[in-house]
Amino acid sequence: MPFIPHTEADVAAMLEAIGVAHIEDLFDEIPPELRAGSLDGLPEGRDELAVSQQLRAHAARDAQPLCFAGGGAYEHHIPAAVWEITSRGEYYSAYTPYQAEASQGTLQLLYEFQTMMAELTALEVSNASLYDGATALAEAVLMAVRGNRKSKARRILMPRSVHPRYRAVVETIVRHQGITLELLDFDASGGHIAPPTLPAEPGDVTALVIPQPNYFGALEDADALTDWAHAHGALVIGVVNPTAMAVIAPPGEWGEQGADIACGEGQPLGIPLASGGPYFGFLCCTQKLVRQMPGRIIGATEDLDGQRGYVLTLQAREQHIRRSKATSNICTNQGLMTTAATLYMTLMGPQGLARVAAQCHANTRALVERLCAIDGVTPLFERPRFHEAALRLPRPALEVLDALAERGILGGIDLSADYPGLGDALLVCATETRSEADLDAYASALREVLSA
Amino acid sequence: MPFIPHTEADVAAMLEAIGVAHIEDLFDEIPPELRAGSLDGLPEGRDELAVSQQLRAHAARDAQPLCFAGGGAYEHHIPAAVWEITSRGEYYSAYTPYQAEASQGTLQLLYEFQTMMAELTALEVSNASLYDGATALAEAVLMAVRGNRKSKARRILMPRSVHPRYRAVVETIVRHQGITLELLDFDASGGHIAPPTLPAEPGDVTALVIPQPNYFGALEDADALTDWAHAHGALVIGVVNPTAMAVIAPPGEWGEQGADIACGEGQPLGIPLASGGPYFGFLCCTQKLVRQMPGRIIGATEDLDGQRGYVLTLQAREQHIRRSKATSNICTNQGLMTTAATLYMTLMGPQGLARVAAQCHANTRALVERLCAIDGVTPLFERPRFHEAALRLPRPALEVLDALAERGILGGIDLSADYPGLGDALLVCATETRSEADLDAYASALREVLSA
Amino acid sequence: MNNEPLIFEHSRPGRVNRAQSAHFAGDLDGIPENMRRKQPPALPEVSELDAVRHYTRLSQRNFSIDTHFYPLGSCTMKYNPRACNTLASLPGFLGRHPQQREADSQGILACLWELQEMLREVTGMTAVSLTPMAGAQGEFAGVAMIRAYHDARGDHQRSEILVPDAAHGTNPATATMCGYTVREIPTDAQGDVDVEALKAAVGPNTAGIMLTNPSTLGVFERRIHEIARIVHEAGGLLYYDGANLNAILGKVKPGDMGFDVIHMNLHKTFSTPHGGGGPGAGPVGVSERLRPFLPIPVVGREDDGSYRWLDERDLPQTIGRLSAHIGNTGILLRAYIYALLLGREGMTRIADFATLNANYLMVKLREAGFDLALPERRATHEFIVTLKRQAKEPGVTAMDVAKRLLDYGFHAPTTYFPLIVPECLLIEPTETESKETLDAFVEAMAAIQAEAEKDVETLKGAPYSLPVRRLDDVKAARELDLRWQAAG
Amino acid sequence: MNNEPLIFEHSRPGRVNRAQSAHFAGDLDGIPENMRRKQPPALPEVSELDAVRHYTRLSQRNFSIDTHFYPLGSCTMKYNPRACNTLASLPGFLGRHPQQREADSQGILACLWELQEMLREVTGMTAVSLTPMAGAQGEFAGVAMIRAYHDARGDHQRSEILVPDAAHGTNPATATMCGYTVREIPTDAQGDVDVEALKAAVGPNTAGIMLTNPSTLGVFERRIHEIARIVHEAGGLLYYDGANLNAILGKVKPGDMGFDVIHMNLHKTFSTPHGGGGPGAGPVGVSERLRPFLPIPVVGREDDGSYRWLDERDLPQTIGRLSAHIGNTGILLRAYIYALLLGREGMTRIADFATLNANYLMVKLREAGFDLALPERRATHEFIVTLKRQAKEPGVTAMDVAKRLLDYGFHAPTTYFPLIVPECLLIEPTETESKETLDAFVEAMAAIQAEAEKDVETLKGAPYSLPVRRLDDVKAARELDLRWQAAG
Ligand SMILES: Cc1ncc(COP(=O)(O)O)c(C=O)c1O
Ligand SMILES: Cc1ncc(COP(=O)(O)O)c(C=O)c1O
Repeated sequence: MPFIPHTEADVAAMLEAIGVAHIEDLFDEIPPELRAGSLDGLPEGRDELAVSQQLRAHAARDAQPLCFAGGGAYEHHIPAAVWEITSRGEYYSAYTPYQAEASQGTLQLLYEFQTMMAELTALEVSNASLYDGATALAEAVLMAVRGNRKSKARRILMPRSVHPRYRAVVETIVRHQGITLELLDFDASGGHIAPPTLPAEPGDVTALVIPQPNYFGALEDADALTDWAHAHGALVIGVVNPTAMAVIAPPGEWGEQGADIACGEGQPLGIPLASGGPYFGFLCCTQKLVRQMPGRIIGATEDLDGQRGYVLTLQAREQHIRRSKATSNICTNQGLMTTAATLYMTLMGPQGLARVAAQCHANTRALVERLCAIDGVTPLFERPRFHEAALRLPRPALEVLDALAERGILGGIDLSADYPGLGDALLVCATETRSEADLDAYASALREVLSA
Repeated sequence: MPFIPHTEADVAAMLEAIGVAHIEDLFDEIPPELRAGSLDGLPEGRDELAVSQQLRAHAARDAQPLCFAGGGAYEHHIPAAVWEITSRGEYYSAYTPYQAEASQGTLQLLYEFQTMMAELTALEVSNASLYDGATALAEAVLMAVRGNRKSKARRILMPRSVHPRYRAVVETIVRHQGITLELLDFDASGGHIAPPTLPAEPGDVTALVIPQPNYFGALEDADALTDWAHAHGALVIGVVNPTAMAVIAPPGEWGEQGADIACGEGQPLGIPLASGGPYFGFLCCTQKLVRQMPGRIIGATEDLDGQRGYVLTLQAREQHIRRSKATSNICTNQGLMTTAATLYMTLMGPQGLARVAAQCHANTRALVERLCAIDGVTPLFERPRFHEAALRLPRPALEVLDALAERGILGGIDLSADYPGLGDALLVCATETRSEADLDAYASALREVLSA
Repeated sequence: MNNEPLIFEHSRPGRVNRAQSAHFAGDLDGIPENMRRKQPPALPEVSELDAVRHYTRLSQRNFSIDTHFYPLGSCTMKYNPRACNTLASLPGFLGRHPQQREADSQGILACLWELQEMLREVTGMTAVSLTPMAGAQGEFAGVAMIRAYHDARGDHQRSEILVPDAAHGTNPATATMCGYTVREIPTDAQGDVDVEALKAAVGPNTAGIMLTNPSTLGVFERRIHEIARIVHEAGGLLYYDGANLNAILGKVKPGDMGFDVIHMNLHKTFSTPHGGGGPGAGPVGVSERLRPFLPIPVVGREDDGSYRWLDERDLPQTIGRLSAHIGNTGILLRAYIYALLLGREGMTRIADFATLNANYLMVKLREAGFDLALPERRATHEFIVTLKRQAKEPGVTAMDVAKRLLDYGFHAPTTYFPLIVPECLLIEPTETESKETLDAFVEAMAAIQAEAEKDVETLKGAPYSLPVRRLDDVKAARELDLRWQAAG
Repeated sequence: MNNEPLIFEHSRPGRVNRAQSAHFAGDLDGIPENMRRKQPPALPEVSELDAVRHYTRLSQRNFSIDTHFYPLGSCTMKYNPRACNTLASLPGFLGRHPQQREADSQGILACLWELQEMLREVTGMTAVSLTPMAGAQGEFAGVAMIRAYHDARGDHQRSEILVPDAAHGTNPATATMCGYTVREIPTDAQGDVDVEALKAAVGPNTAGIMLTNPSTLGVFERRIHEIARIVHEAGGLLYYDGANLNAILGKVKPGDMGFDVIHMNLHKTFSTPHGGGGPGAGPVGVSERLRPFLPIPVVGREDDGSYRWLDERDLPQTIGRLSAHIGNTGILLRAYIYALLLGREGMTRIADFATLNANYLMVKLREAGFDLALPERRATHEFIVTLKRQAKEPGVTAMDVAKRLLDYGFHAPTTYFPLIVPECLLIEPTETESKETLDAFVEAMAAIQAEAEKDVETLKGAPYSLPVRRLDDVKAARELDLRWQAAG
């Protein structure tokens, strides 16, 4: 029996010990009329050989185009050591570290992870992960609502330059708690939130969300926005790309006081694209807000002998203790992904991560240059950017993407679905994994497509 | 610096402690005229990202045909757990277990491996691996020469039905020690050594080699051959396929007394084809011959507290102790491969391995049936076989193999190079990994090729 | 010699792991100075060897299924087949960008669609969405669908969700997140929902009830039909917390019990790894009436056999998106592979042997002198031992026993959950453990009991054989130390 | 609780791991009864969980580079980059049958050809064959080529190979396998070959000499040119044991020292893993005059840039084949990847930092009160501490120190090799270890020395903190127990 060790002798001995004749008898408390007939809809079980062949066929079926798409999921080089260590059974097959003494590996690693994320965002504390970047933003919004005691409005300013899917997820998650998400439009020429257009008297604002870089790759005036928000009693939530944090000013250093909360998608930190998940969300904040944090937090402490050790702490925030009054319902998080991210950040170090960031930036710039040398292709926004760019095309983006796909190229993301007002627009990205030759290949394919 | 942790401060402090100014000074005992100019012939170092891309390109360059070749290297299903465990750093990056107390993992595993190999061959003891099947046979021959005290002739009977490459390797390795390898021809209709054709008065024979199955997949009359050899004072060396051992009579049970030595290629036991290596050779023998064994042997013993533990034992046979009088010069063996093999055998168990063997047998039979339904294709030998078969073709095998390769099929191994006398002959094999559809694909490709 | 320093303590300024950062030529042209970072983040500066050695050593400081029996009740710590990891990690799956065209994604979509179908079959529900990323997010999706259902009918007064007092904490927390108030329903002495109390509680305010069956007490809720009737008659819907599905696979289908919506924990029942905390996956299944509200995306199959994502255009009443992409796809793949390996017979066998193991272990522990929380009941896949008696005399708590078990080489069962049983150990052996392992666990428990009778202090001081002795939780929460900081 | 039973003790008759053996339908038709096996082999019958748990737990009972500093002299235990494993395991490499056509093997052949070229460059030899599967097999190939060379010239009287007394055991053992008698050459007080003794030994019987340089004493053989001249003038050839190549990469090329043939240990210098004993790879390089005798196959490149195997048709004087296929291809790939990662600068840096680390550690240990075997010499990549003094008083052997080091979390250096230095520890830190690790090792050595002075028995009883205490080698050899057998 696959994965079941019982021999016939075992079963007989166990049934005898229990005092029943058949395994079926153990289900005698289930009302008979409820008993399921069968699972005929399922296939027959197959051995590992057969399943391997089937999965290999499935995996081989899909094209593997040269990737120039970003939009929150980036193809970065992942050092081999990351997953060779992360998939070790002791990490892979452990549960949440409830028994701290038997889980010092995971706990110390998470404490190190928290330190690294706090460093990246320049905030004081980090939790041990949330599901993904989008839900991290939702939790950040909820946290801001709880944390901004002065605001009564439950009103969040949400720029349209925030990832559209993130906005959709936030909407799904916070809508039942009487929270208003008020959209802020972006500047038509810069693609960013232009501080001068912000209302002088915004009223009671609970928090302002600042994406950095924003969905279009444009850099926001984070300092000015932060100061504006704080001046009006609003908390500041930064949604940031962790790779960017190696070179771009981090939320903790925005404006006079720094942002209050930072969150984002951890995928760039050593997590494969993997068709969209699992990734992980990160969430950092000021010390002041720590009791509003959702999710696991690891703290250092001492054992009976005074030796240093690590435990889950501030559990009184969490659902298993506080139940209906918890900061969130999250229980299982994305632990293994943070393991990989911790290894990734360790292997890159501050220099390595900065080089990745700089190379992504340079590659995307070089790509934009090449593409915009083609007739009818222009940058959509004039604005400093990091690592991603929105382009205007002379033809509908979907059509162009289809034609590029025929040529083995994933040319980016069509912006027209989420931003119909932008016309034929495409979001492109070239990470450090794209070579000069790759950029040339894209440019010549696009030229071909547009001149067809 | 890749893989070098030294900071500038470290280097300065270390040089100061040593009392030299530059690292170069540490090489001052090397005569200056010997100092190498440079390594200009080497490429510049590249980072892991660049090297990964280069290797992926290399790996993708070669065809991955549907494999019907055997000839000592077989495509078997390898349970995923085998290499997920084997590549754990504690196995992967350890050295030979010289410090037993710090190597109980490897040592206990090897003790288990020895037990399993002894079980498979039905002999009393096993060593902890040799380089591959071919060198294992060479060592078996040397061992027989040392072990057969009654024989003075240093004369080995070597059937031509033994893998031709194995014979070549044995020749390379034993030729300097005054050993004669005397070829025994095979029966033209059976492809096996026909016992009646053996000389009644063979003279002083040191050992007889018996392949089971032989290179053509034919099964030898191992019982009769063994008894004949023993009757004439010769030792018996079995060269066997370990998968076959699950269902075919093992060397230890051949004839009245059983073979004295068994050796072979361990690759079928969980080792990927990997272009030819690393595989591992195994070598088992009777208790009587254990002191003639080459290579590492693990033994159980006790520690200071009387607890069971494992050590390298009988080291007095080995080069590091006995030097020019050692049983062999082997030092580094194929440890990691035996780790994989131990996991493989454990995961398969006796039933699993027997099923693999039976399925290989059935698949090859089904393949032969399909192929021999094609005009001009016939079995070369009429003889019970296991798992591999020699076929006669109506056209030169190389030509046919080329045409099959165009169709994505590795159709087997051309026998004409090693056995010109056999005419247009092909060695085919279908393991348990080949499906009915695969067999059909081969048959229809061959039909197409031969009718072209 | 037991101590493993923090990775930051291995760090030295200027130590660069060049293989990972050597040859880039990029600069930051175009990014204004004031937007740049001034001080680099203090990530560790170590060599690759430092990193590998440190995290390899840390890993060895964990208990895990791969190294220890791990009978953590409610968590279903069964063997995670390695093939699921290897196959889900095929380059064709790992390298795929989530925005790759549907036309170029038919392989992965086929896998996900088949998984959806299989989950429909085992749960007896009408439709499934795979997108929730864990049990709690599945719960959120479920309760949000209940809300959307009532709202769509203009039934806006329903403000309460009923939750048994034995429920997992995520249940009430979820109800709150969905804007409901939570009303607790007590449990009767037999471990069933107190039906009289339930009757008293339901009414026009009842949006629904969240039930786990088998319950977190490790027993099957026998009056489930009656409960369903009561709630349905009051206009409420039934939510099924599928965390304990392992116990009843192929035996009862939640759909047949009258549930309207259910989540599954694939990281329990479908043996995807827990990864030291996650990721998991919490697909939801619904009955016909909740189908319009399913979270998107859902995989659809066209008549020509091709697959595509269904989104708000297909499901205009959807509760919306729960993640930026499709959720924890890699986990879904692992569950799919697991389901293929087990198939129809294998699924039923899970329940058979999980139940056999739990009942055997329960009987053996009772024989060894331990008190059961519900001695009259069959165990399902798990059961509860209570140390109420021992806590009085000789003064040994569930925590003490848990910590001492670690010294014996066993992970502790779940402690102090469910909250309504004092000094409890919730024990779930799972179907992948052998009789010998269960017997060894009973022996350890008996030995600990004997130790307790001889000298309570031995237990109070446990564990002794791990990298640390018992850790001070109170100090951790009082003197918050949540990150490393360079001295000085 | 420290004990991990044998896998056979986990076994139960009839326990079948069905995921690995479920659905085959094969039978043994056509195989006569008398050729079949009667009793199945007693392989373990366990579940997949049993297997994974057992071998995961066993792995934790190993020291390894990934977990511990492992300064095993002569073995070059440096970091094994994980990328080498990952990339050498790409499906395109792992799935390839060795008999696949050359036309369909250009990717792998390109890698191997480039590796051949790189090895030529670093060694300064004329041609390289990759086929030997370890150092010792490389030695065999080398000495066999020496023999083939003399034979080809009709020079049949040369029956002796000279070997310094400090040489590794594989050297004399190899000479014997090639049919030579071994004549030992003593070492002088400075650790160099005793040149006078060498002069006395060479003659018309001399087939060649096998030298390691840097020698196994951890010093550079300074009079190598003179030695080469002496041996060459006598008509002998020079064999270079490349085990210590790590020390001189990019600094001296064996070809420039006058060697005719050399082997390399890729599992040392090129950082392929040792795998708990192997596999390794021992490519050989030769000067022009030995090129015709190279073992086959060798990778050749055609004018059109395509690659093919050279065999006996190309090299009719070859010493022949050493393996059924091309040798340990997967190891060669790892070495190739490593060489690409390091490149030209990286190769030279290896020697720089291996030498820096060794000299630093040597100085620090001397400061800590340890005696060096060759206090007047520079260390190369390794050096020798002798405990001769301590063995007399207080009676502490190299073995005692080695075992006690394990308790301090360090693998022991090589002990009792080379045989000519009493109570020796041969210490090779390698370039991938940091100063902090070396400092910690010195501290541990100093602490052990202090322990020895206080109470020798502490050391005699070591180790204390490992799964077993000190093991009885004598008992193992006397009461041979080489395999498990079912009781009864
Ligand atoms: C009964 C029960 N319900 C819900 C959950 C929450 O599931 P998750 O941790 O996947 O969010 C759990 C998890 O432990 C559980 O045991
Ligand atoms: C100096 C020296 N020569 C030769 C060898 C033999 O190499 P291998 O173990 O690869 O056969 C070794 C291995 O330890 C060695 O150190």
